[in-house]
Amino acid sequence: MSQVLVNGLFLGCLFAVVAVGLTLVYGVMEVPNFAHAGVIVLAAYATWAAGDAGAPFALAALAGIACGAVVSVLTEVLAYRWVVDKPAASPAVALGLLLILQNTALRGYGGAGRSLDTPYDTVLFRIGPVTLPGVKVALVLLAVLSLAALHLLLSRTSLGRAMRAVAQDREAAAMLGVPIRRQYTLAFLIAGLLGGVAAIAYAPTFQVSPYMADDVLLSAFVVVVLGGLGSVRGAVTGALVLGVAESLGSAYVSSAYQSAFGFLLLVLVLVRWPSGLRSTDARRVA
Amino acid sequence: MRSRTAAALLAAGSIALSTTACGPGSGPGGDDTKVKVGAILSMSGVYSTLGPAEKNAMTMGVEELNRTGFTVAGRKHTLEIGYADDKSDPATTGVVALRDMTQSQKLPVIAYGLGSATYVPQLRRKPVPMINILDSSYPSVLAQDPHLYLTRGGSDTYVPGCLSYTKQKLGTKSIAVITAKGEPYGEGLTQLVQKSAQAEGVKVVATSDYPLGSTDYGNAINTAVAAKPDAVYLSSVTGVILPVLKQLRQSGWTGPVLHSSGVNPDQARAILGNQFNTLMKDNYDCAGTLPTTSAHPATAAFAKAYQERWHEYPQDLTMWAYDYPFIVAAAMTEAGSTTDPVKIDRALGAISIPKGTVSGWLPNPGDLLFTDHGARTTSEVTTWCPATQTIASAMTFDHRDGAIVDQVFAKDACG
Amino acid sequence: MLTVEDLTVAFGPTTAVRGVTLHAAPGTVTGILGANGAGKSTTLLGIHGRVPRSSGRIVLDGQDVTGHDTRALVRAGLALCPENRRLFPGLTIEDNLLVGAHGQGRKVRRQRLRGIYDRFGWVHARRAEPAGRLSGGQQQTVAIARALMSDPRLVLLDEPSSGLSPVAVDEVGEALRDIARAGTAVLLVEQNVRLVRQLCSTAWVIAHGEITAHGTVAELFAAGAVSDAYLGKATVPPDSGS
Amino acid sequence: MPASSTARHAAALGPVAAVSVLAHVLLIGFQGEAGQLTLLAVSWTIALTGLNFVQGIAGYPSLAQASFFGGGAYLSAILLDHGLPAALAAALAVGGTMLAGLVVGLVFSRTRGQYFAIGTMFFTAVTTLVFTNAADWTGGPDGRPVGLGFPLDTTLLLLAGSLGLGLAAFHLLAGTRFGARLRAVREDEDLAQHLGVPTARVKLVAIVVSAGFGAWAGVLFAQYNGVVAPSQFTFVQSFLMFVAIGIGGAGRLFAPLVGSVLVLGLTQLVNFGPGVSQIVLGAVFIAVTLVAPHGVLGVLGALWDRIRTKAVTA
Repeated sequence: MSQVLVNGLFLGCLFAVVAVGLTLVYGVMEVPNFAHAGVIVLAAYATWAAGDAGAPFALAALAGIACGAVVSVLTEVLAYRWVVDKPAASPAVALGLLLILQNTALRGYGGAGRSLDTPYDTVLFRIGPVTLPGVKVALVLLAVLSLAALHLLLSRTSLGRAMRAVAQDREAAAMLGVPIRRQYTLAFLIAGLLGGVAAIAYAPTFQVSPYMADDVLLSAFVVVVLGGLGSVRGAVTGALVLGVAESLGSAYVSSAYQSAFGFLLLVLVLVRWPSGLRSTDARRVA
Repeated sequence: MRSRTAAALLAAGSIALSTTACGPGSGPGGDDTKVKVGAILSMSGVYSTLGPAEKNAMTMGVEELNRTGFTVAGRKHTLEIGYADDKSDPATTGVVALRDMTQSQKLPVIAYGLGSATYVPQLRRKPVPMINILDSSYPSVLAQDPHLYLTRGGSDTYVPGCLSYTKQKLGTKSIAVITAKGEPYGEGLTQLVQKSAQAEGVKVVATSDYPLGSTDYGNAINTAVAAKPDAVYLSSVTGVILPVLKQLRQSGWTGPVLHSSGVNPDQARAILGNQFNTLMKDNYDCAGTLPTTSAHPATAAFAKAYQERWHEYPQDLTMWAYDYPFIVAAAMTEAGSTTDPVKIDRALGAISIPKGTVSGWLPNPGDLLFTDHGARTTSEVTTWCPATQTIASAMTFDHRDGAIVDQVFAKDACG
Repeated sequence: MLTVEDLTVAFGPTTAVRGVTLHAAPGTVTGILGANGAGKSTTLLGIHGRVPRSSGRIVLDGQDVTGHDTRALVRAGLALCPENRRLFPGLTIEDNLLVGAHGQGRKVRRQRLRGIYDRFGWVHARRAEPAGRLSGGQQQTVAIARALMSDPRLVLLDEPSSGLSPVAVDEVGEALRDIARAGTAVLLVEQNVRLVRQLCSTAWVIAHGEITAHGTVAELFAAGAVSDAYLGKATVPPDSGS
Repeated sequence: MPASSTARHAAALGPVAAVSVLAHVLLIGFQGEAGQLTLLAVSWTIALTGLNFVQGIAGYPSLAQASFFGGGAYLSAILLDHGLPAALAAALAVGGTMLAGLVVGLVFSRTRGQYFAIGTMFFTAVTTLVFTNAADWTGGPDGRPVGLGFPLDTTLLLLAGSLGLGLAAFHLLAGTRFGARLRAVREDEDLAQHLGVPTARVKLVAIVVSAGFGAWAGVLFAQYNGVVAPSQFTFVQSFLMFVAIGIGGAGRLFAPLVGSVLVLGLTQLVNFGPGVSQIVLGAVFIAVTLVAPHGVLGVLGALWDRIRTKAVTA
């Protein structure tokens, strides 16, 4: 049981890092960023390629995170920016971008999975009956560190304040002279950095492949809706709840339907609250 | 309203245009002496560890066959293989390729790797003999349609070797099984492991599974390891089980790992990464004999030639793929036809082991290659040798009437 | 000193504001009066670059700021306090104020914050509360304070009294008088006649998107220009007041 | 019926009949890969005609259509295996899928915009999970063979006939009060609700109708293909269907046909190597969304209008 809960925690941390990137972008720009999965994939491949070329892991990881940031910003500059006034068009653009990013990975590296090696691959911690593989401990650490950094950025800096203001009332922020476009880019930059962190945090436990982030992205969207579109704090809470729920369901009901438990949760929430747990009017990036 | 008409015509026109652009192929070709047959292989996708190696081997087989050619109804012929990629998805891409090969190109024989069941409805509409060079799933693919042939023994001929070997050599008394759910080969293996564990008196202390395509096997691995087995068996093919092996080792399991995936050193390195030698320690693979470990001189010579030409480790399936052209040639000679699928189908059941083949088939009663549409080779257990970073044969055996026979142990597998 | 010349704003085929020319002097509150839909708010938004202008020149203290985007206008000293206050309800009061000084250095932000707190003592006491919890009048005060955080030479105010109790309206009026007395120009769009009479020295009357009258508030009321404008009858010629 | 109305119907239904006949000719004439493309284009057009109500007229971004398509295909295959007559199996498969559509509608028709897209996307993700994992029924990830209930000739006739009848039904329904209400939902849902349009019920009906079209297309696709597999009905397929409607020109009669042909042509025909055709597709779709929000038919319609006006004024 405790091992299942710990697994749920690992899963929750992964969901949190991905979901916070999604919710931030949604909060600021109202875009359901399906292409985030593609950002994660390219970041993972960048890390793998740098490692394969002989770079030490830390350097390769930084390359991966940087790649995630660059790709994410490019999606905003080249595509999303142009549909900001047409919210109905954004799901379509998001999905088009996902196709492009995933298949760029497929084109560049083929469909076969590749292994991402880390220095902590074979490290293992044991606490009573619970085993903590090094890669998963690293995942939790990376998640906690990056989310703490984001929290500081949002609550303590002028940029973060402006971003929260834009998420609450884009027009009012614009009237006060806050440069809105820069906030869009910044949101995508942060989401991309988090996507890069997610990639290096969990690729080592599995494989780098063009479709590695599909399941995670679906679960992260459940989290975003659970936590309220645009709410960072809600996303973190929702991620932990969903991680534990999926882990419990997978351990005690059926592992094959792991992501369906998240869906069930989503349906229950949407039946009761058709526009998510928090309505978009009160959405906040905080 | 006229724009609507125009749109309809435009759409209809573009269907017509696009379909003629890639319309039916030119058929068997003008050169009478050249015979074209088909091969549907997994060149990309999850099973892309299989297709390219199969194609390499077939290329070698065709070249070797065509050096002398083969005679049908008194005329010399050469062979050509038309390849198609099923993208590891026979039901979607493979079936289209099959329709194209049998209906448009009218090819008389098709070789393939995966997806027997999905081809059956199409075979009902347009029967043609299909030779499987890979799929040893249990229950056998041969039960699905009378036009299917299998060039190797089924899983039931080699899985019992795993249990027999580990019990005798490692003292394994209990085992946990982790299965890729919904993957037919893996599910068949799990059934067979349970059967032969019972026969050997080995206890199956845990069975767990994970959905194919999932990324976190934590729960399945925990269930297996928590039962404290002497060994863990992983059910499925190379590309699927190696990521599980990695997480299994990462979770702290240091005991023996058994499987029937036919993993070779190149794949281990590619999929497991730099740590592959550590991760592969204490690893046992029970499957058909490998070209590299075979005692058969023709097979060993093929293994060497393959390695020299393609600079990669020959998997077991390469020998069956290499032999495909020879089987086709023998059947066409026997049938006296290069075009009639019905005659060739009948002939396949009547040919003996063709000259020039390298698989080292075990002779069947009546000296036929196929008995009940199946051919058989010896099975073996291989083990990983960390010192040389490669695999070596630990035991060869055959399986007859539900019992392991002709067991031969290697003295010191890793030398 | 703000001078607006020949401002025209069109949304597609409909022209909302046509050829508006007006000015506002420092140290005074200048009113823009007119009926609902006459184009008052559009004029403010047009000055502030929030709606596309098809013609017009905007000069602030001798500097032509016509081509500037909103951000540059705010930097040049033109602040807008929008209709319905538009505070960020989830942000604290202090954060709301700080967004008003976005792009300024830390030191400048602190200094202006201190200025606001000196002027509105209760704001300092409640600075850590989410702005959404304040009453309407308090929100309006914070919204004005937020506009002041950019240290403007001119504040554009859109309907500050709407939805407020009479007591709250008086408080807002008091605050605006203070601001004007400190030397800032205030351009006020307002429906509340009492507030206009209390605050404004001069006013411009708009009807159907055009300026129809200008003069001191007392003159305009005496001439009936205001009541005509509110009733939708724009009979007074544009130059009659000045 | 007034003469102008008759002319309007004739102008729409004439081309529909022509397309239907042409589809039959192509289905018979082509085999192999060309045959597959034709099959997909025809069955997608039938399925997308249903989607054109929800996404096209009402403007609701539904990503559930591939699961309805798959529902019809799988259900009919399973029922045929249980020995039911082909027609009954097909009818039950369509009915069952419409029931699933009703559930989807009840859950999600209260949600708006992007919540609707996310919700229906999840529905497809879950049906794919079921198709993949309920191996006893569905054959698992590698799919299952389909018992051939109709002779091939009948299947081809049904495909071509359904294409024409489906489009005709769309044309006629779009002109009824139901169509007007769907348009009202698209224009301004709150206003429509205010004016007494039962928006939730209208959306629900549209979703159930789209499920029916999708399921029937799935039945026919399965009959021709002889095998169904999860990969044919994934969230990506749902997305491509969604894209097809957008590219074609949401809400327009021939959008399903034009969209299917363009999307399938790009994915199946243009073989630049693995992945590239998908990249091109993604880029084309983004470009169409940005440049021509009313799709190819929208652009053609506008061009035609301009030419006609010029001709009149000249």
